[in-house]
Amino acid sequence: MISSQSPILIPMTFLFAAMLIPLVGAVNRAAAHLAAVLGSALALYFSVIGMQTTLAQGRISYHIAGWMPPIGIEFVLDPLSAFVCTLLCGVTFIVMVFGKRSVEYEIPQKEIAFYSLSMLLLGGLAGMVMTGDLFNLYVYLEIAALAGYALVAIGDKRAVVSAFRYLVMGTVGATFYLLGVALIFISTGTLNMADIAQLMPLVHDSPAVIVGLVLIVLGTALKMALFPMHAWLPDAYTHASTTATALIAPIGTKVSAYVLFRVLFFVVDPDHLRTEMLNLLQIIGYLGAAGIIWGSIMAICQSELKRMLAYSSVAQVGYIAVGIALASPLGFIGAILHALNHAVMKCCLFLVSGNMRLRLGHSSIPLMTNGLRKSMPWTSAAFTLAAISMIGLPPTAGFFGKWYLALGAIEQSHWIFLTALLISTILNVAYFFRVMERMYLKPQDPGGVDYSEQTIARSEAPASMLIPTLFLAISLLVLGFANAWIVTNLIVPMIPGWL
Amino acid sequence: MKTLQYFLLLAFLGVLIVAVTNLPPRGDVTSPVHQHVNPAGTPVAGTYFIQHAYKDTKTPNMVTVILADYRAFDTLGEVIVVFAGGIACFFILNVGRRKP
Amino acid sequence: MSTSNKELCSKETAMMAPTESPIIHLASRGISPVILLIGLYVFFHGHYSPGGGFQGGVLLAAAILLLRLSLGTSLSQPIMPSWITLRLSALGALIFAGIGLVSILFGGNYLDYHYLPIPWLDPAYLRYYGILLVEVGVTITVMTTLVAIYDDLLGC
Amino acid sequence: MLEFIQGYYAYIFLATAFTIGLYGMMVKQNLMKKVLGMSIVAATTIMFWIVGAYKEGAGVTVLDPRYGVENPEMYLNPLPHTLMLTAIVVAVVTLGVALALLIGIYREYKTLDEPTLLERMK
Repeated sequence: MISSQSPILIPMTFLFAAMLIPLVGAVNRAAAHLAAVLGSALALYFSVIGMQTTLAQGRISYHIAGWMPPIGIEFVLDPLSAFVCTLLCGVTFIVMVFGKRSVEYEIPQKEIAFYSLSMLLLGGLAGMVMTGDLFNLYVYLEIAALAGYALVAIGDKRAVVSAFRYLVMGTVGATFYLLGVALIFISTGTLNMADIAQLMPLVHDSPAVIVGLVLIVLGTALKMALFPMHAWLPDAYTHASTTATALIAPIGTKVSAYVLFRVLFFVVDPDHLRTEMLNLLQIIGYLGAAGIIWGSIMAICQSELKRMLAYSSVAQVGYIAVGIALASPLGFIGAILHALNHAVMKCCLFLVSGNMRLRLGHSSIPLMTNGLRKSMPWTSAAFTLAAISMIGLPPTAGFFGKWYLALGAIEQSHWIFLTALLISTILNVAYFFRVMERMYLKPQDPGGVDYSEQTIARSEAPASMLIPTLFLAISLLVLGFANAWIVTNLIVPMIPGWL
Repeated sequence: MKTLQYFLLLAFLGVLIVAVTNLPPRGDVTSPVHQHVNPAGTPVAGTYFIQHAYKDTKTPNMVTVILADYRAFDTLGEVIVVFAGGIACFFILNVGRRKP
Repeated sequence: MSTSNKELCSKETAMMAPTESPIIHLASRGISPVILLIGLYVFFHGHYSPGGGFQGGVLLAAAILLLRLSLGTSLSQPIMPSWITLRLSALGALIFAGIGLVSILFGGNYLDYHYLPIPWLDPAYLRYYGILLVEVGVTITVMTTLVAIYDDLLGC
Repeated sequence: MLEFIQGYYAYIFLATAFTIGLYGMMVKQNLMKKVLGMSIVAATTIMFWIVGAYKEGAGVTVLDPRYGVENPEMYLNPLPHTLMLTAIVVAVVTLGVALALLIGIYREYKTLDEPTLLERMK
């Protein structure tokens, strides 16, 4: 029964947890965290089962309330959505385990509302991933967005202002999306994605449909922080609390990118996409390439670790956009693999910054010294591993996503994209080695006293925070070694047939 | 900078007007939304709802039927949006006086 | 932020105090039950005329907010205490989602009222009462959340 | 020409209003005005769907015994109306959260004017 119901159970587990947490938390405050961890573990279990089912049986269409798709709402469990859901639930589970101490430290007295909101965020994102209906996607997008605004709003002093900017940009994106859906709905008369895909060849030359698609892509790109529309992202990520950032940064933008995949590769008519809409794909690709360079350059200039990571996120979203623009199997594999790797790497790096904030009280790069490697050896090691993976050195996972993207670019002779990929690798080296140099080599005071002789007190982060960080760091190596298996068994089945 | 913004807005308005004037005109009974069957052969939701709502649920108000039965999951999402808004306002403005 | 908040909140702001005018007091106390009644009518008559959970819930919230505005925050606590609003809101959403879960447990798809365990009703009326049950949850959530947001915006 | 105006005046009006709302969000300096622009944009989008549901000569979507269900032309399209009930609630809740954030900003910085705010944030 679970395997046939798993498409609905994944988002609903999160949402049930969100609704139960205020009721449970009224009785016992500590139970709220437990409920959040249990909810995300259960959702992870359901998504793994859903993944097994869809790999064995192919695409599963779930009819909510028992009505056939164009009449009722359809949930779609295919390899792509199952993969993204498993990624989302896995990252959530780890962050939720990590969250207990960090939330107590950074946002005291607000734990219950925080856990409830983070479950709402994840429920909304999982609903976005699963749904096969354009309007239902809007509703779940708004759940995720509202929870996201609130999570970003509590942090340091400036967090409220950045949350307001995020809200304005996010609302513009959502409204563009809704207007685009309206144009497509009035032209075709249906909201179901599979249905629209069938009707697309009949209406694809209508300007209304084209503008509708452009508006949907624009709204999604705003949510995904594609290059010229990324202005809200660095502020929002910097000022929010660590746990909130570690939830939103790896997953939020990925799910928006997933919506772009869904709409462009599964709703738009493929022939049409190959010929007339190619310009749209090209524009997305060039914006992505510009974002890669811009994000990397801005990351070099930052002095705050979280802000640097936020700008690096802008760059990484660019990689996914380039993969979409290539519109070839290699580009598709590269984009999905990079989305997976980046979610794990970025989550690990944000957790490291949370560990530093807990023990040092700051995460500012100029204040770091080689005392760090003495006092927090495991955290530094996790940071190093994740940074190597971000740069893209071979045994780690980060290399393989970039490798497939570069292969795809070479295959189609897109030299601009290839140049952007190569330049960004060098820039990545620049900004990550700057941190690592301080962490391992810089003496604690300008006099040049060698502290390696002296004893510095070990003040490693508590186990509940350290173990998730190390787990993510090690899983980067595992993902790197298992990448061939992942590509052949998980990613190749999800490539649409016409690609 | 301001000039650029005005220019962008005007361009956006132009694109939007081109798009909407290519839609079926307002009130046109033959537009795709009001058909019985799509060219692809699937039923069109709006007309299906009008014809089957009373038979399926014995409820004359079609909007209620769609809201709470055919597309109940949208409504569930909407209720959760309301709940999320409540929790979000509480989280942002919480001053700790809500003790029983 | 927290210290300035507490200062702002410790003294009653003008919005939270009762109004001075006896006319407004009397009128709001008279009108509020009528609005409650209209809200209930709109909610229960949603099957036959424009109305339903959201509209009914908003009207019920309006009745409570009228008392909040005229009597002040503290005097209007008995009709809907501040601390209960968000919990009731969660409960309303839970009623809606729980009905969906019940139909899964009895063998149907999510939210398929056909599978609700009320054996003596025929399917069309099962859906009729399923819609009614769901709307109860919607009403509770909308009513309490609107009151909760008003209380939050005032600061307490 | 007259037919064109009759068929499209609502759409063109809504497109203009949408752009005006966007103008408020992009150009205006006061945060409250940005929220007002947001409200205009949301309301316009809702109206856009409702206009798409209109049928010449049709009535409200409550079953009328005089017409029965055999003549769908006698009823407006109920689907966009239902969807927009959802969108209205979403817009209202977003407005509530935006106002909550504005109150938070005002408590912190005692201003809602963007240049002043940027100055005080330094």
